[in-house]
Amino acid sequence: MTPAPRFTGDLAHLPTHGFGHRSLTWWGIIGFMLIEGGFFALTIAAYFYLMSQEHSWPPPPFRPPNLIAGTLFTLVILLSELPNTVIKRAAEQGRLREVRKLMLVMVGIGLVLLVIRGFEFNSLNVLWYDNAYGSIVWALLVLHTTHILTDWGDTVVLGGLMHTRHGIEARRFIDVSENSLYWRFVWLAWLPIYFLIYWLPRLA
Amino acid sequence: MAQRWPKLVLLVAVGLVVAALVAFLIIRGTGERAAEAARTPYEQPALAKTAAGAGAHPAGQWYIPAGDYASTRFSDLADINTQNVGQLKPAFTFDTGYLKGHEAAPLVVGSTMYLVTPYPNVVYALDLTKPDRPVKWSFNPHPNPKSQGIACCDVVDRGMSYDNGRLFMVTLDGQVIALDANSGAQVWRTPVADISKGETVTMAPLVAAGKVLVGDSGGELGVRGSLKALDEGSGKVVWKAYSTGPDKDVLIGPNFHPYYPSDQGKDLGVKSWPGEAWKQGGGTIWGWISYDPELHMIYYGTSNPGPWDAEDRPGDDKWTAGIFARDIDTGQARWFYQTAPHDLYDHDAINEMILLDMPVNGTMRKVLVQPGRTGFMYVIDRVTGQVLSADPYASMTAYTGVDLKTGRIQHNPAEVPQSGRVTRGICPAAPGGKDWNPSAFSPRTGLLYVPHLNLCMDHVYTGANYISGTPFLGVESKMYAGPGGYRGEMTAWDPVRRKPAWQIRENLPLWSGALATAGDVVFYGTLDGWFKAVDARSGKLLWKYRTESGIVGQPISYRGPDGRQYIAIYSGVGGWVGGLVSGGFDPRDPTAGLGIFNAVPDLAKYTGRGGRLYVFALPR
Amino acid sequence: MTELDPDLARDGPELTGVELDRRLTAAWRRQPGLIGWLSTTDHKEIGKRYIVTAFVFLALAGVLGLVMRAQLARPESGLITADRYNQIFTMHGTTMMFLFAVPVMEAMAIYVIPLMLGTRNMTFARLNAFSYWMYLFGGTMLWVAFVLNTGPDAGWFSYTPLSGPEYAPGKRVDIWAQMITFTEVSGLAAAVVMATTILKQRAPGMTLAKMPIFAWSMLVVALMIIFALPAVALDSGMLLSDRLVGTHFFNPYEGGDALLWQHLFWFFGHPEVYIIFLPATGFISELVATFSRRPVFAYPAVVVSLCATGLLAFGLWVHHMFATGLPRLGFAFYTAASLTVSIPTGVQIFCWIATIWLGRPQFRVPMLWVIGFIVTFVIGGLTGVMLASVPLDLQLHDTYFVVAHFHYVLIGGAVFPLLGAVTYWFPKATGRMMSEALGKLSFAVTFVGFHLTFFPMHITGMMGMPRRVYTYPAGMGWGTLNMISSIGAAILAFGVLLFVINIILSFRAGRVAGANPWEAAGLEWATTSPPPVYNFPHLPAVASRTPLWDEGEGLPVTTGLRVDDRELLSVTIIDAIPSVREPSPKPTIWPLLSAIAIGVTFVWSIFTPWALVFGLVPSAIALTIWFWPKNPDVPPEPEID
Amino acid sequence: MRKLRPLLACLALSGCHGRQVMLGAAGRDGSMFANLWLVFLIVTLVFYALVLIGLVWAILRRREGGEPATRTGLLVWVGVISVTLAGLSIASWLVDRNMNRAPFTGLTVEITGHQWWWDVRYTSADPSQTLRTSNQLHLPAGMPVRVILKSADVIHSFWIPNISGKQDLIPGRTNDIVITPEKVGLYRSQCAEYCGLEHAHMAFDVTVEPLADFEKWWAQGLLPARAPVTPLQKAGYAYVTTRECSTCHNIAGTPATGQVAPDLTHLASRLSLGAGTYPMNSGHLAAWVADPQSAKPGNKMPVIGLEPDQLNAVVSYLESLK
Amino acid sequence: MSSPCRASLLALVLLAGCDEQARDPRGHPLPETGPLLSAAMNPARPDPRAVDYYKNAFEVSQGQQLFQWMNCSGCHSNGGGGMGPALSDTKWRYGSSMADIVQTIANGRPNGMPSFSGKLTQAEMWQLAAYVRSLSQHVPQSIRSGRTEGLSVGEPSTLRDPHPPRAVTPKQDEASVE
Repeated sequence: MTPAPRFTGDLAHLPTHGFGHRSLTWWGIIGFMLIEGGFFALTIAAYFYLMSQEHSWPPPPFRPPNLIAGTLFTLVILLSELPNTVIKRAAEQGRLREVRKLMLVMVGIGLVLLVIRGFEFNSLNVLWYDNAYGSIVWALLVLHTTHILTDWGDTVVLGGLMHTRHGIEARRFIDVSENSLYWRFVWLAWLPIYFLIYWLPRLA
Repeated sequence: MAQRWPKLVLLVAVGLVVAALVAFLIIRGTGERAAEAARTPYEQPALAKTAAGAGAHPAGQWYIPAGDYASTRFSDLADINTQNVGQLKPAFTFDTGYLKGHEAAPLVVGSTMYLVTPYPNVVYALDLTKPDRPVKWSFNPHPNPKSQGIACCDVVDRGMSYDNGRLFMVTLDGQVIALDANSGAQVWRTPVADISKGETVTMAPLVAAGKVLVGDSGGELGVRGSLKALDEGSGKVVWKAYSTGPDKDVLIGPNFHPYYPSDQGKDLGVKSWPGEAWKQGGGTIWGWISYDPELHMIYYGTSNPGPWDAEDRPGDDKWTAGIFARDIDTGQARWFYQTAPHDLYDHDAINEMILLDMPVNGTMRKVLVQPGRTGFMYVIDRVTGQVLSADPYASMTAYTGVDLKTGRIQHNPAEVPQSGRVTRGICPAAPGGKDWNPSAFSPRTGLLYVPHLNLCMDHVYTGANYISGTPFLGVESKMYAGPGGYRGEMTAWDPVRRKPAWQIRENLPLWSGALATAGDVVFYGTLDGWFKAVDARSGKLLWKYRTESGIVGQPISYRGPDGRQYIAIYSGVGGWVGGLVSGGFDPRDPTAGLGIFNAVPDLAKYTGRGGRLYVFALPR
Repeated sequence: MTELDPDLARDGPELTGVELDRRLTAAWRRQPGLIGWLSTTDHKEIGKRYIVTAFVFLALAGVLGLVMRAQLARPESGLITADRYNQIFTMHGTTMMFLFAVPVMEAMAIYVIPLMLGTRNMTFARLNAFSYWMYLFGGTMLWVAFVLNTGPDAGWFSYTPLSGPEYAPGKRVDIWAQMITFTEVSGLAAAVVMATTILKQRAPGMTLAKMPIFAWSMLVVALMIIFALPAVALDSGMLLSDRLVGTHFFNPYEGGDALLWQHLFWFFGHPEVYIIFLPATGFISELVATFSRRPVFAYPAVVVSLCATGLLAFGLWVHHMFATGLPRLGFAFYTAASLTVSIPTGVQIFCWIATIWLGRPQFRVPMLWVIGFIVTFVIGGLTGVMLASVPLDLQLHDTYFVVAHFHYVLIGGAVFPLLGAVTYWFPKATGRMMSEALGKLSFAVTFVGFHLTFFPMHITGMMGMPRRVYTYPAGMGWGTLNMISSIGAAILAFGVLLFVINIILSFRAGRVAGANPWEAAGLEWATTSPPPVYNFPHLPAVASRTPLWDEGEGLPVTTGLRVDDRELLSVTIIDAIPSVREPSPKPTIWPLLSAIAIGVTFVWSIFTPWALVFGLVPSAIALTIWFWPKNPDVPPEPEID
Repeated sequence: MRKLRPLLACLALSGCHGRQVMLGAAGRDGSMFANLWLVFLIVTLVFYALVLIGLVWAILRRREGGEPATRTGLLVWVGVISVTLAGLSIASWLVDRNMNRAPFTGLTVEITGHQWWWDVRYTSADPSQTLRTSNQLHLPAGMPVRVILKSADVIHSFWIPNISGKQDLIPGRTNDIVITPEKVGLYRSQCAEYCGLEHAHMAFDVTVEPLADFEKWWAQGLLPARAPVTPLQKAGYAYVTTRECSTCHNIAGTPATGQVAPDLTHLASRLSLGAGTYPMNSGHLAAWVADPQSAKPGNKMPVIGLEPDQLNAVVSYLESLK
Repeated sequence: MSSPCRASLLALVLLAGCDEQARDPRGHPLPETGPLLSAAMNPARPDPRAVDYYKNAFEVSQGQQLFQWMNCSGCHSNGGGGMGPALSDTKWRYGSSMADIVQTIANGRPNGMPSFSGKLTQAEMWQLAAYVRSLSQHVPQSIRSGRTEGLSVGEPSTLRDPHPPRAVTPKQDEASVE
């Protein structure tokens, strides 16, 4: 008993891809950013909850983390937004060569960040099994590191992809654009964490 | 503009350099000034003096670990002085053959030196007249090996006493033995402790007025502490005073006149405990006893109450963690002052009490001074038991002060431990502002030389179970360096002005006793094996010598048969904190050793085990 | 209009009917055989698997419920040991909440929503498949562990420190916590897919204001999942790391706190109830409209209620913690908030009754479930009002009164609508009607059994029986009531069994259903039963909330999507104006392989944290291949100009 | 009328008779609960009736039209619900505030929850008057009692339904609740938070008695355990105070000084055994000592495997601990 | 543990897991201990039933509780030692087998370990012995726990690898001159 079709419109003229909110990928990324953002927010809430359980923060005899590695990381990740913005723009304008070149730069930056992150773990002055302060500080850093790692992996794969013949496909530019969007989320999420790990224990 | 920029750069550059220089000088300058201040001799108008009658001391000899009944550890030998101490050289050494904590003080009587080792408490008599100082005789009392597992914090022995041709020693398993000093023959042997109940003996007995005074150890095993007076000649127990229980057990009678109302009342040793908790209430006597021959009174402190978990024993827990004054003949208590009523942190009151006569608010008072484990320097009228002053000498968060009206210590509510939830940053930690290792007093400078600790801790109560002969604690604890990051400190305390004259920070906790000499030199040792001599007036380091192991002993000074002044010290790490190395424990467990090993996880880097006597003298 | 390629890569008046079906089928069908079956990305296949799996878990957990009732029928019964009982009630709750209730609602939506919206597949179809596999693996792990005497035994909310490393030795609780990880990954993936599908893939003209209420409820639920599930995933992650690598999140001895667990858990746990309940209200709205022969009364009010419930659900979590000694001052707020949440529910109930009142109700089987729902659920809602009051909760909390309350809410409020919805959409999925007679019988038996089981529990609770006890002493006066409950449970089980029998019989020999057997209004009824693999030959366009009632035979359709490749239409969010033709991914085995790699990593990481490092490699490889574009086996897009 | 109301509630839910029922109203909070409960019950019943009436009417009506009236109806409905809920909120809040305003009390009892028994300590300003017991609570009628709640292991919940609502015992936290028993009688309390294997067997008896009786009980509780008299008791004493029993249990006045299991000083004077598992009598005592894992499997008391004569002696001694 | 070993553990764990995870409140059948001092307890041929204790998470956890309650922790802390020797290191004065440890608990040892014979039941001693072994990771990795409900005890047992036990005679350890 299927109703007979009554043709009212034709969609053939529609484009097959769109950037930003016109893209389904964008919505997917937004969804995952909400989820990840939720994780960060809740971990931060847990951080403050645990902080409220202690008289001093960090609890004695632990010293606040050393600043150098974390601050360097923050500077590099902030600076990485420059190439990131350029990539996003280049992708949206379909400039393949530029995208290819800058993706490699981003892969390099990611690598540098991961190395610095290694030093960060070493500069926390506390281990995760020492006390709840150590646990939550490590949790924040590990949580953020997984984001760096996954986005870096994504960048590596996508960077490789852009250097193949698939690179010319329009959809790949959307992927590059969304990857850049996600990177923004990654460094934006870092800023409060940087404050919580490195500065709050000094101010509190 | 193009013309001006080099000038501008130059200006800025010069400015920066100047600023940096000034900043450097300021920083350096303050440091230097502080250091300079510490090196200037400390002057004071009115000096404290050793209590009249209690400072008597055989010339150039060392009969009891504290040197004299006033516990000054002062040697009136002045051959070694601030000028020449830098030339000190080892004169001879002697290996004891044991590798546990060597906390004892050597004794020198005539031309013989007497040594006692940690468990198995072997006694050696060294003939000082011969160049190689041979062993004249040795004596092994063969204590019960089981006692090793009951000794709380290493199997130490803090020394012997000599009187009237006899040496009086104790064994870990609780026997008091009198030896003939010439032959090493046993004269009598009296057991005073029962290891099946957790009782051991580590303290140095004190001989005075014909009595051998011995307490017990085991405050961590729920023993009921007591002080025994044995007849010097026969070894019979003359009197025995418990630290908990009914008045008749505690030897509280009509002559008992404590200064503060909270110590007045009948059978407080029972009533200030829940149920029968007093039977396992601790209050052992394992530290030092001072004696005032004029007043005929002894002074000693009682240890922490058992268990450590204070929630299991609501009340003041009399007569633990306090100072008793007793008549030496009858043992009857004269007064009592509780330094830590309802002790929360293992803050015993067993530390040495130095008997002084000194001006307090303009009048001369007969006082005793105790650098307490609570971190307060107590100045107490030794006639009445009134606390004249109590000033913090160590890092302190646990207490806010001592109320001189009621005598009660004031707790910081934020640092009261609880069950099930950690309380952090408690200073001083369980070993206190200072543990057992005794201070020295020099009547020449009027200063007290206090080797002490800078440790804080995390503490939590877990509930205790009492099984006879096993630990009775109910806590978990974790200690660490206090504010500043250093762990030990040598403080020269001016009891009259109630403030430090100078202080020396030590990386590791200080666990050795101190010695002051008439040459105005103060000796002490460190856990990394350095034996140090500092200027008694300024604290300036004059000399140091690296021994084979960490020093936890008590230095003494004597005049040898050759007429020279010698300084003797045991080297051999151990004791509670040093047990980490001597016992081969595992510092990966932060709660090990009641939490103290966490404060010195690096100790093995500084010292290995050892057991050797070092004797120093100036080159001939 | 553009001239098209003579090959006619697009549908339209020129390409319709059988030829269109042939081409679209060729483009959308998957490979036959096992590999093809495992590779599918079709929302209908995934949805059906999801539903079947969820019902299997329902049956398993139901059996556990029966075992518990058998044990509790008499005081001091020795039927099963305390240890087994504790595992059983934990498994019952865990399975029902995490492996049945939430997944089954998602599953129904995965099947129905694209049909309702008039699209060909869900967004991120492979993610959708991945979501199912993760769910399957998580559930399987839990049950295999249970069979091997390693079933979790700390209750479905696993309060620390009972679930901590010292009081829950072994791997039992780790299994529970890792099951959470599996279902959270699955649920979050499904939620993202769901939200994107609902927001971007509606039929042209289906503005937000014309969206079916069920789609609204799923949109709200998807967003709730996105905001709530991270809390429990974080919580169980912390628990796992406390147990495995010695962190101290919940250890008060080292600055942690046992209540941190409860805060995080209930921040998820309370919305969780609404995540289960809101789709059910969506079902009810669909059913009520269809069987009252009129649109739901006060559509805007219902939609606002859904959203309000979703929002308020996040402000109530503390009412699970009234007895924990938190500052009492704040409790008044949570009481008020908890009571407030009954306003939107009250509005919905009013609207449904009003719809019946205003319509011409037909009492087919699904409608019976609706009535059963209202009669039952309202009791649960009202006992919920009691539980929101601090003084009452302090007595009623953790007693059988609460057990009665949430079974009224969850069975009455979610399972009854679900069974109605299954009956309702069964013809769409299978092409056959379910038996009315058997359906009525199963409804009646289930309804009676349910009330017989759970109503007495209100009284046992008032008489002081705490929940989660494996036995109780004689002489407490609880024996008779418990016996009644146990008998009722048997009847309830029999009712559900009848329902299953009905499904099996009808699946084989039910009356053949047409495209729209209930004469309903939604787009899902505009295609054949069961729908073709591509759902709609031409994408429908809508102009009202009840297109089939309003347009009758002549449902308007749009044309222009490719027929030689998988293409979806994405529209603007609010007005549903077509904006982009998005390609839809083809079937592939890699979501399954990725799920296997990640699943192995998860299970392995119960035993050593290094698993996360070692497992990263295969997982990354699988995911990379999943995302790597395949050689296009269709010609590139013909140029249009 | 006042007396009628609880009666009404009882009829609705026959929950007022028994030692562990919510509507027993044997305490201050319990009475307030019963009244508030009645208010909620009536209100919710009215609403349920409204819904059912609406539903039946809607089903029976079957005609078109009336939409505008229904819209008004919706608004009225929302208004009625809102006002009622506001009313209930306020009622609930007032009762809650009233419950919290229990008068200051001199009597403080400290209860520590263990898997699966209750350690009870009556505190006193005079520490020697501190009374320790377990798995029972004696309370003076009419006097507010502050109960301090701690846990030694996992979360438990303190709940005497006849007298008051619940309060959790949470490790690392100290909770308290003020309860005011009003009616003399015997009640039962049971752990209300799932706490592991034997959660079902974690109860204790509550005796509410006149103040004088209570004080007498306290004074008796402070006395050390009775000395054994008969040879059999003496043999039991010898076993209990030196062997396995003594490592965990405390019997005041004897060498049994264990602290990790229930205090046994006046065991035989209690009403139940094994934290409410068995009623106290010699048969159950023997069964319990012989095999504690039979009635309460998983509890922390091991099977010692006593010989029959040892068992006789031990039970005989324990029975004498009145 | 090597990586293939981990993998096989993973594969086996669900099958082998049953025994490790079981909880029998009555305890497992007691291993043959005979008269405790008998030579029947040959460490080279350990009683197979000992496995039921040290390869069972529940028994180990019961042992952990007893370790606190029976004041073992007062001397041995959480394995690091203090009054008594460390139990978390590789040095075993009196043997590392289950039977040896039970022997130590039951009869005590001459250098201070008290005897618990008549104070604990046999099953409790076996549970304790299982926990004692876990302090030096000599129980399966899958039944160790990450931490205790107490102060941090350092690096989690789950992350440490067991080292082969090393026999140390008490004589040497005492470095006695006698």
